[in-house]
Amino acid sequence: MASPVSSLEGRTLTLDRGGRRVLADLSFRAVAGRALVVTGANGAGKSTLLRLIAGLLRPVAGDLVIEGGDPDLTIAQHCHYFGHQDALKNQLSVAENLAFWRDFFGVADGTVLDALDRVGLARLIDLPAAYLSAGQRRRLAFARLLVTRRPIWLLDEPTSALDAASEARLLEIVGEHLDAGGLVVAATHLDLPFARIDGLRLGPAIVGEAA
Amino acid sequence: MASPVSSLEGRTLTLDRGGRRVLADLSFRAVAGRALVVTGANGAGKSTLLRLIAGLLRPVAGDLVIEGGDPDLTIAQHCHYFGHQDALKNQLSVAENLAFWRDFFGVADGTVLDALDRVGLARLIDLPAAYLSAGQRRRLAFARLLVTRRPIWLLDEPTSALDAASEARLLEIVGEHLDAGGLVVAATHLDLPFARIDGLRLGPAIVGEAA
Amino acid sequence: MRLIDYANPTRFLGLVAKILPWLAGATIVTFAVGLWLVFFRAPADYQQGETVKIMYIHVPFAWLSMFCYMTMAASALGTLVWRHPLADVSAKCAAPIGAAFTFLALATGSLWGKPMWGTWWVWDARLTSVLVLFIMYLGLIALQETIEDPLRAAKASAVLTLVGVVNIPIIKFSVDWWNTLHQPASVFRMGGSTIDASMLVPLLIMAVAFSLLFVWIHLMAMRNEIIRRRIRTMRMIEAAGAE
Amino acid sequence: MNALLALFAREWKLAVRVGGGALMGALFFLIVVTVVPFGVGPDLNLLSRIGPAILWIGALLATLLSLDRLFQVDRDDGGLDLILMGESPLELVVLVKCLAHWAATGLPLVIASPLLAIFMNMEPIAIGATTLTLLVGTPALTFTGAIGAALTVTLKRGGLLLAILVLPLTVPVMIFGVSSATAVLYGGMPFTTPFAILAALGLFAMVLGPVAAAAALRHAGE
Amino acid sequence: MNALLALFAREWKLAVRVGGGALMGALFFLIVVTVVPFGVGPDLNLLSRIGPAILWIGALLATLLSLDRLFQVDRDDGGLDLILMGESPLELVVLVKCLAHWAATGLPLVIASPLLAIFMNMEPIAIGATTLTLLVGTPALTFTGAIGAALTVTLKRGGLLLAILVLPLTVPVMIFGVSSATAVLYGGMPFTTPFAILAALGLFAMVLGPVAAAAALRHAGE
Amino acid sequence: MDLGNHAGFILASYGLSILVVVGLFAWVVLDGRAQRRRLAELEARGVHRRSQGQSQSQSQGMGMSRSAQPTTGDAR
Ligand code: HEM
Ligand SMILES: Nc1ncnc2c1ncn2[C@@H]1O[C@H](COP(=O)(O)OP(=O)(O)OP(=O)(O)O)[C@@H](O)[C@H]1O
Ligand SMILES: Nc1ncnc2c1ncn2[C@@H]1O[C@H](COP(=O)(O)OP(=O)(O)OP(=O)(O)O)[C@@H](O)[C@H]1O
Ligand SMILES: [Mg+2]
Ligand SMILES: [Mg+2]
Repeated sequence: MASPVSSLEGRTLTLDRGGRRVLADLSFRAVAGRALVVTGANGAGKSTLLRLIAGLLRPVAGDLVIEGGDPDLTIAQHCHYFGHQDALKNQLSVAENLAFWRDFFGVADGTVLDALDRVGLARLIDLPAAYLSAGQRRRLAFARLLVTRRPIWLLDEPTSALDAASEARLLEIVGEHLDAGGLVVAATHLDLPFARIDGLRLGPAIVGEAA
Repeated sequence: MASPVSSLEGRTLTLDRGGRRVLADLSFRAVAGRALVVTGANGAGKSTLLRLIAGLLRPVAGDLVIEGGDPDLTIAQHCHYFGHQDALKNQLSVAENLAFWRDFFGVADGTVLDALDRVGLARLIDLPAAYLSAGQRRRLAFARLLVTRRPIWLLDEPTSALDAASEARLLEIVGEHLDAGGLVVAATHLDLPFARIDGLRLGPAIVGEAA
Repeated sequence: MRLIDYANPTRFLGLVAKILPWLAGATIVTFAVGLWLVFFRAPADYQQGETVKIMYIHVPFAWLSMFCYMTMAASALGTLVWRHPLADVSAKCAAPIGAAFTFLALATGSLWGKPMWGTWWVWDARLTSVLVLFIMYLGLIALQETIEDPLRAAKASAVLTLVGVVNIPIIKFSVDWWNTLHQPASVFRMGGSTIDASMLVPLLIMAVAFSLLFVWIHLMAMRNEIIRRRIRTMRMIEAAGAE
Repeated sequence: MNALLALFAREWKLAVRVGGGALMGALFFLIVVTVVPFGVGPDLNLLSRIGPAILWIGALLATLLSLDRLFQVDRDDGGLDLILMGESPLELVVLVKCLAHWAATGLPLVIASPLLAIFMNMEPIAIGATTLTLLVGTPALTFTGAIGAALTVTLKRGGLLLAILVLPLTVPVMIFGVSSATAVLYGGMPFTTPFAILAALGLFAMVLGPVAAAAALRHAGE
Repeated sequence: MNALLALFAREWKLAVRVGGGALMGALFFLIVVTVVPFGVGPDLNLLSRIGPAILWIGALLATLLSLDRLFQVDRDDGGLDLILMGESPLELVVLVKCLAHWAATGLPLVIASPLLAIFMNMEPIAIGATTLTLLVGTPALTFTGAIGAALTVTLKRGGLLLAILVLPLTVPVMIFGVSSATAVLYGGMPFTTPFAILAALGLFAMVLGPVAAAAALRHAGE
Repeated sequence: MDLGNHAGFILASYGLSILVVVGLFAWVVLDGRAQRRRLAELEARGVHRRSQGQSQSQSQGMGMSRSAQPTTGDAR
């Protein structure tokens, strides 16, 4: 990571979706080397929070601040977002899919083959992505986080669809990212055995009209 | 269920996908009143097996046989398939979505309202499906299994995206189906606390040329 | 109360409730005066005879069809730049009215054209540009109706509205240019560039009357739309509460 | 039967709820007819001559534009899998989907065409003939287009060739449609001959389309 | 820069491998040109006169056919979210996507047009002029169409709506494209004036299209 | 009042204009009534916007288990 981020802070964030208030006055702080684990019931706003950090949604009030990092870049550009959708093209091979995102995200931090090896897909490198199973697709999507290092990882239910072995491997990779001074914000309803966890529990969906 | 099925048996099933052998010489037997839980690593062929039973994929060798059931119908027509996709149309209301599938699948076994009530969506009956959250969508998709009873339920990671309360409710409904003499074949990586379980573990993905 | 306070939909509704009766009265009175002038005072044109009476509605409709689009464009700016909460309500409600007025400009023009030009329709610059405007209204309505989420619909149609503004002068200009190539324009000109006061006054009064009508209908439609959105919100709340 | 009725009702609703669906086709048609004079010039004589061809091209394009995801949406949301597991033969399902689509998209086009023909300065008899050919011909376009829609669902890599084969199938329909409409204009040729062929093509497409599309869809899941 | 090159390469690969869209466009173009003579009758003179207009109308409609999934695929698979998080400005991303789309869809049309012009009995000079105007004008159509594609990105069956939104915006391009092509035929007017305006419109669309489409896409994610 | 030999066109244009304007007006009025009726229905059913009923909506509780009790009575 070129320019490490030491903390990511949300201050009284408020956000509406589809005319309803989903996050109200939410504050949190994620620090380098620790995982902030966001929990809450279905519809509590976990995914919404991650998308907010990723710059895909705009809050109606409140601020998002980072310490450290590259001042020329936005916060979103310090983040990798690993959500439910895999952004894979069925017509491209495994390697082509990954190589594109490496090039698109700029400075490469390792080869495509290494990354595929880490997630256990090295043998499938030339297969069209259409042929992958649910879990394999998810691992390929995760490999994207490895080819271009960005300091903040936003993981939305990262272990869903993964088998036990893959889950262990994913947790290991996340652990290494934390050890290297990275930040992780993860949304989940399962218990994720990360080493150093800060918790953030979102209340039941706040039901009300947008101001 | 008009014509109960007493067992579903696979005999030396072999299946290729994308030129590779995914299932080789697989045999299994699922019996009424018990859940056959299929486990295995990512890419082991769990979803493939379910889709094979559902008649969506054809084996290159082997047979699928049921005992009991309606001799005029194919095996697939005895099955409900509950996969990752929800087959909901955002433009239709909750009731319209469910009513369509009830009518399409023929003999109705209960009203739309009852089914929605079972999955806790009764109050949303007139709402467009677009307004539903991820968990609500999945429950609505599941309600489809209740409006037209078919004896065999094929569940692919049924609890994914559900929070704890919803999961418990789903397991309860599956339990009732088993009690009523139904069959369940479920693919999962999590431990599903069904009452009466038969296990089927698929080997690691067989990577190789199709014969 | 500062102007900004009207940004609050509830305040806005209160204001509308106060204004509407006055607006209704003013519209009806202006129409009465205008129509009386048109039918009992205004002279027949020496060239066109009594058909000139069509002018008193045709021209206001034509003006308003463009005015209404500019209202939408201003609202579009309000939506995209200032994110004013009422701007997209305004834009959305202006579209059907604009479409209706444009349709009437086309229809009354055609009805005037048949006796004057001997044809209902020619592919001439002005006519075609108005037809394109009509189509753009319908396209905007279709877009708004199709995107379910009102906020997203508002932003999409705001972008389209603004792009369309750029296009309007281009359409007019280029079509003029294109027209000279093939056949001489048959654009009607009043005998002389100025209109006699005996016609101009009724025309202007009718124009004012139609503008008042526009504002009246627009405000009522905005009120409906605000309530519609409240209902939508409440149904979603009901949905979430039901979990 | 009930299943197919329900399907028809649903498809109709879906088509209509996408932005007033039915109107959309007619509106699109209007725009095509508006654009042509911009290209060809405002010569009313010329316009009336190419009128039938323009209306037919507009109808083909409107059909293609709205058809191409007829099955894809169902495949993407998993509905196709469930349809395959139903008790209705897939051929009939395709037929019903096509009919609903035509009723929501094609029929409004046919209804709007006399009005647009006036814009094109066509004569009453030509207007009648064109509308009639469109009424008979647009279902054929829909059924043929359904094959293409089914193929786009299945196409992976090699299947491109098939797509090339489908669109040319619409050429005969187009040609006989336009020539029977213009036969009335020039009088060189009887109206009934090409019209009879058009009707025959329509019936043929009604069988071929669903059968071929169903065959393609069966392989879509694999 | 590298990012945009990679994007271009990927878009190109996708367009070529999926094919469906690109091919449908070219085939549709061919059908338009095949069908018009049947409507106009066998008058070769007339055909050569309206030839440029027909080619232009065909190109316009063919572009519409393939545009509707320009951004939709990326939105549906989540790729758009990642693109928004990249360091490349969204406007440039849209520009590059349009260019790749044009290279895969529009360019084949341009290349095919001289051949089709021969079908239309056009003279060499008119063929040259029409091809040149298409070469300059079709990118403008793509850029304008991109706005419609971005506006309808959230809709499942938005093809027709897209066409309705985009067609009025493409009218100026059509007018100047056709008139510079026909200027050569009649000689009444210099070729260069409308051609220069066409080129200017192309440049304008190249700015306006990406900016407006990017604005629409930014809001679509919310 | 004599409208000359083109009276038909004049009357047609005024008639059509009145028809369309009145139609537009009627639509707005009827739509307004329908919306207000639906709003009243919702309010009668006890649905509130946040500004009026925050605490109320939060006490409704979440999770499937709650709706295990038949809530269909107030479903419609
Ligand atoms: C469908 C056919 C027609 C359409 C779409 C149409 C459209 C328009 C438009 C848009 C304007 C406003 C122009 C501006 O403010 O710059 C206008 C003004 C006018 N039109 Fe028409 N028109 C049509 C037919 C006619 C006919 C047949 C006549 C009379 C023979 C006519 C007479 C006028 C007059 C006198 C004005 C006011 C001119 C001025 O402000 O200088 N129009 N029309
Ligand atoms: N695109 C959208 N438009 C409008 N509202 C939305 C949208 N997506 C989500 N919502 C609403 O926002 C709220 C929060 O959704 P979000 O996806 O953040 O929940 P979550 O905590 O991630 O739930 P889950 O555990 O199901 O993933 C929900 O009530 C949902 O209905
Ligand atoms: N559409 C397809 N075409 C070709 N091969 C496929 C296709 N889908 C899956 N496969 C291959 O079939 C094998 C089994 O896939 P399947 O989806 O059944 O796995 P799974 O056990 O469900 O895995 P997961 O736990 O990831 O869902 C995988 O190796 C995969 O690469
Ligand atoms: Mg979520
Ligand atoms: Mg699976």
